[in-house]
Amino acid sequence: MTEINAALAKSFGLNAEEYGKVLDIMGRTPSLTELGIFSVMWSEHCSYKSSRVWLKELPTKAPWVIHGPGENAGVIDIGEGMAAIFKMESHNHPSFIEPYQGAATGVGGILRDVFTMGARPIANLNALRFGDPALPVTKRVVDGVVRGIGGYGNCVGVPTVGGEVNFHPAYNGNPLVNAMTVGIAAQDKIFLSAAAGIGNPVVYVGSKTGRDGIHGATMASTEFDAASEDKRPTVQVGDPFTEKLLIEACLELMQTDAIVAIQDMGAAGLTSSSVEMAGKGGVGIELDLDHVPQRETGMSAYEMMLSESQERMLLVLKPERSEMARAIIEKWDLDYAIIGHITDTGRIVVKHKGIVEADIALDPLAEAAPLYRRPYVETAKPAPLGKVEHPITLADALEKLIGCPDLCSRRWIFDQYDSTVGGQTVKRPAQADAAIIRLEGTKRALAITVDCTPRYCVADPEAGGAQAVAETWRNITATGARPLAITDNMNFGNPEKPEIMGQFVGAIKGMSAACIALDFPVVSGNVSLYNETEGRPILPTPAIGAVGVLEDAAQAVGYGLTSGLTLVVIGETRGELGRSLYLREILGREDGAPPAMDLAAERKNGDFVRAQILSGHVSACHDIADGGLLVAITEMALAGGTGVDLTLDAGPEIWFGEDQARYILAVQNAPALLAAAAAAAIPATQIGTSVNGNKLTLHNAVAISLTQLREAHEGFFPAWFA
Amino acid sequence: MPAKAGIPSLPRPRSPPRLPAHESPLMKAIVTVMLKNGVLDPQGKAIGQALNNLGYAQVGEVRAGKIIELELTETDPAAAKAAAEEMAKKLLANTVIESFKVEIAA
Amino acid sequence: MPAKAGIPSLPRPRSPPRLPAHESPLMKAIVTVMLKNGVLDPQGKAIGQALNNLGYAQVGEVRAGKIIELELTETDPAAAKAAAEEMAKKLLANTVIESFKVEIAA
Amino acid sequence: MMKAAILLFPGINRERDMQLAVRQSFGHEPAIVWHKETGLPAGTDLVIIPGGFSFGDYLRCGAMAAQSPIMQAVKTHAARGGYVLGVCNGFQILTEAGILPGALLRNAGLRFLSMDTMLRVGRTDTVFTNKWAEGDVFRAPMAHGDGNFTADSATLDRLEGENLVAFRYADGNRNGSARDIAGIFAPNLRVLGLMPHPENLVDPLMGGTDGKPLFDALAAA
Ligand SMILES: Nc1ncnc2c1ncn2[C@@H]1O[C@H](COP(=O)(O)OP(=O)(O)O)[C@@H](O)[C@H]1O
Ligand SMILES: [Mg+2]
Repeated sequence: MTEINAALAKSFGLNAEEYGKVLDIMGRTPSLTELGIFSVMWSEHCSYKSSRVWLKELPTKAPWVIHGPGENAGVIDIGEGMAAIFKMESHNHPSFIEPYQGAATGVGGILRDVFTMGARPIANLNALRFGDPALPVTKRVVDGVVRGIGGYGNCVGVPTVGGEVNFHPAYNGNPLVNAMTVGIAAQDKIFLSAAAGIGNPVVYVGSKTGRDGIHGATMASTEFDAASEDKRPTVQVGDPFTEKLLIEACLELMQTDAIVAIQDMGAAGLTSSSVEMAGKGGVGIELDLDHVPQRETGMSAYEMMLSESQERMLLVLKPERSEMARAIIEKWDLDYAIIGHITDTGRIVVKHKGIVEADIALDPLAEAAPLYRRPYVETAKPAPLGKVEHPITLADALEKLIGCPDLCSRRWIFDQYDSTVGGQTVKRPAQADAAIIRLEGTKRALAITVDCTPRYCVADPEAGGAQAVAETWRNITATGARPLAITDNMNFGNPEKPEIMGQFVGAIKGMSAACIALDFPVVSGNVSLYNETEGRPILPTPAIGAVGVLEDAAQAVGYGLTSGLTLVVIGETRGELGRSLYLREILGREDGAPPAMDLAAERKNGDFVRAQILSGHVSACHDIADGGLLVAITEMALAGGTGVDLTLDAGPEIWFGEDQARYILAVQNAPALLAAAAAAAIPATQIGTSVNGNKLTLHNAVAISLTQLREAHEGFFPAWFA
Repeated sequence: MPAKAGIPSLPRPRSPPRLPAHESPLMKAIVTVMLKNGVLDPQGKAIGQALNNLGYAQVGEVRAGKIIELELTETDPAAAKAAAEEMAKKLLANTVIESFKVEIAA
Repeated sequence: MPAKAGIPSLPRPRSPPRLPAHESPLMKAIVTVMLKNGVLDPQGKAIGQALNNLGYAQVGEVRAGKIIELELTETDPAAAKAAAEEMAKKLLANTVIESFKVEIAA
Repeated sequence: MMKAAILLFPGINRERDMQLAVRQSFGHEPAIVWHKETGLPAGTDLVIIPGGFSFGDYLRCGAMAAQSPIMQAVKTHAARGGYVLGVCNGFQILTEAGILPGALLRNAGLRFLSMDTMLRVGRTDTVFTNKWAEGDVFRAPMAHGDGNFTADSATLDRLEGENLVAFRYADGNRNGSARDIAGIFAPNLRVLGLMPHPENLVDPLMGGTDGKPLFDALAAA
């Protein structure tokens, strides 16, 4: 029999002070199961103990927000009585241990967060960060993660329509896999997790429980080291077929009036789902684990409560509807079991084989959860970049940049993801700045994107946090859609280090400022801390996922050029090279200050661009981001297969600087656009035209063949995996 | 938990019900399914190439197949084998492209 | 299926080159890879259910795995086995979730 | 006007896409038939088996679905000369059920392929292809991991000799299919199986209407 003491608590991730609190609450030594429940509920992953005080600073309200953070996913009004339900979540640690299954189960988990609220998932996206491509392990991880995302998403039949990929040595031992799901529901059919109704049955639906992932939530809350190898039995295997059945079964059941409350079993499985459902409803819950469908023999209460077996849901049903519910669930070949009931005790009571294995008051379990205002030091503002020498020609720099790992085509990746299933995909990957997904049965569409620029965040977390939010807003705007709200995935190192906490705080401040300036609230999110390997942290990575709406999908514009258009840059180009990809890839430097954020200009320029698109004056539009102006133009030319003649006479600072709040518009009638911009006091510069042909011609008559640029752009991944 | 009135205490058996354990001696059938000779095996080929690339020069042809272990409540090995062979023909192998082999382990 | 003209029946040797056939006695290593006990096996589960649905009530648990047959130019069975085990560890099995077994057939 | 029924096996995921294409061309809703049914709705002219991952495709693509109760009814329907369209997983199910010859193996590159491909139309005197002209090339999205069509050479020779190849890949054979075959007919020309997804290009907002002639032709039959 394991002895329950502070040392065991420590191995479960509870420090001495936290264990002291457990003893206070219990008034006795907890049982093993009780200690397990405390440890997972108070883990960083479930309690947000280091981040909670700061997350509160994020703006979460707007007239169109129906449910902000706190539910399984955020819910916003997208018109015509419909709601978009979305969230992003990380599966970083599991994806390093077992890239395929880690990424696959990450997709499965985020899908459940969304359909548990009554939404049919209509789109998946993913934000990926990998280590140095020169390392063999990076290739193995990229391959596994991409296959895992595809393997799961393709099978469940939710189109994977977008994402982003960065490479940096800071992610060598700690790749980031952030997955986002967007779903659609009727506003009057949204399901929440607060349990109610004393005596109502608590119902288990889905796959059987095995010993998968025990202490996964705790593991996601600690740093990585060589010993993590031994924690391997926690690896979970995804079963997308069962997930598909679960989606269909739940959505079918949600057409009835049987469900009182529903919650997916995510991290810390049965523990967090039952504790949260009862806690939110202000009731008690009693479970009899004898009835839990089990895949393995001899499972203990502790194991069942902590198992992270996938593809499971917990429901509270109206008792008179439970037989009808059983029929629906079993029609889909899923396990259905009544495993307990709702009580009025305010306690969670867990019984197994006639023995009470846990009996904990829910209020203190939630309220006494540790909350840390950890010490932090602000990141020192970086010195601006001085003058730099330019060793190679514009043409050579462009060719090199357009083919570098961070800028090259992601076709090899998205060609492995089914992006058309569902029949509603209007803009697929690499056609527009955001994916466009039509809402079945209406003219409307959603615009969806994910973004973050960690190389800015590490230099200036505040500017970087603001930039990540602004870039998603800009990407949505560039399609013509109205940006509505965001979800975030805060990926950082060890929060117990003041400089890491400083990065976190800075990013939150920047994000908040951008959210306020752009009327772009946060409606859901996720925090992943302790992303360090042997003490080396990742780049601070506040990944942002955003959703916008178009009233008429036909108004969406992409960035592919056709010939005969005039190219106009909206926004001010100052030529800032600090922390740019040009600086890193061409000059081998990663220094200077990231581009300054002017949120008022961001808002003004974006609103102007959107209005131009919606009035039908814009044939193509692209935001200017990674790589700067010339890279953006090249992407437009390659996407449309059309040549470009540039008239703007400028040097590398202007062509490759990454100044923010800018767009390239391709229009028929440039004078009208320039006049409208002048009237609105918006900087607008005519820089060239699109032409028939296969060349990109610079102002100095140097012509670069698009074939050559295409080979550079498309070459990296296929060559890497050849 | 004292079984609450109205709450069925056990999940119902699923289709089709199996014999209780003590009446059902177990036998294991191991079904091996391989692509027929002559059918191109892209997976085997890829594995072979990967092994060669890793420096295993001694690796020649590689074939990849599936193995399916069935627990059978049967007492007679011959009956178990016949049943497993039927299952293989019907479902486990596609005899257009695959061949199979059944072994019985007690 | 008769081999189609034009499809080579053997993968072409890749770097590094192998010995000509007459100097390289062949040995076969059979690597069986199964999911570790306790690891969810969605494939096995689905196959078991399908067999039950087809009326094979005698089928209990089903586990699905992979089998990889390697042709090795080795003379010594022990060396062949050691080599195949190394390959399994390195590439053929994902030892995070799978276990493997190597058999040598002459 | 044809009466269409779309079969639904657990794990199928392109039934809504197919519904959309049928609805648009036929002007009415197709029936949806659960795989455990033993009969088709009375008066069904056309059975459609859509794409997806029936039963997860965990054993072989389409293998378990081919054993579902409804497939007996489909076999009878096909034997009586009824129309059947199987796309992607639907094609795999038809081969596994023995309604069409051959088999679909893992893509030669062992990766899932999701991209547009060009298809060349074979004969046009069929209820499926009469809106095209022979040799027409049209665009169709594909999305599959197992589209590598294979059969013994006698079968392939027969398919070609009897002019039963419905579509071939016209812009490169990415999945390794024998003789670039993307789709085939049964000898009576009333059963069609193909890997790519014409149903995903039937509306300009999907990026084009290249796949619409298939559904328009069926609607006019
Ligand atoms: N991991 C991924 N999964 C799916 N699509 C991706 C992924 N990474 C990038 N993409 C897609 O590839 C295209 C190019 O990516 P990126 O260069 O990051 O776009 P941008 O800079 O315009 O946001 C986009 O359409 C994006 O959604
Ligand atoms: Mg981006």
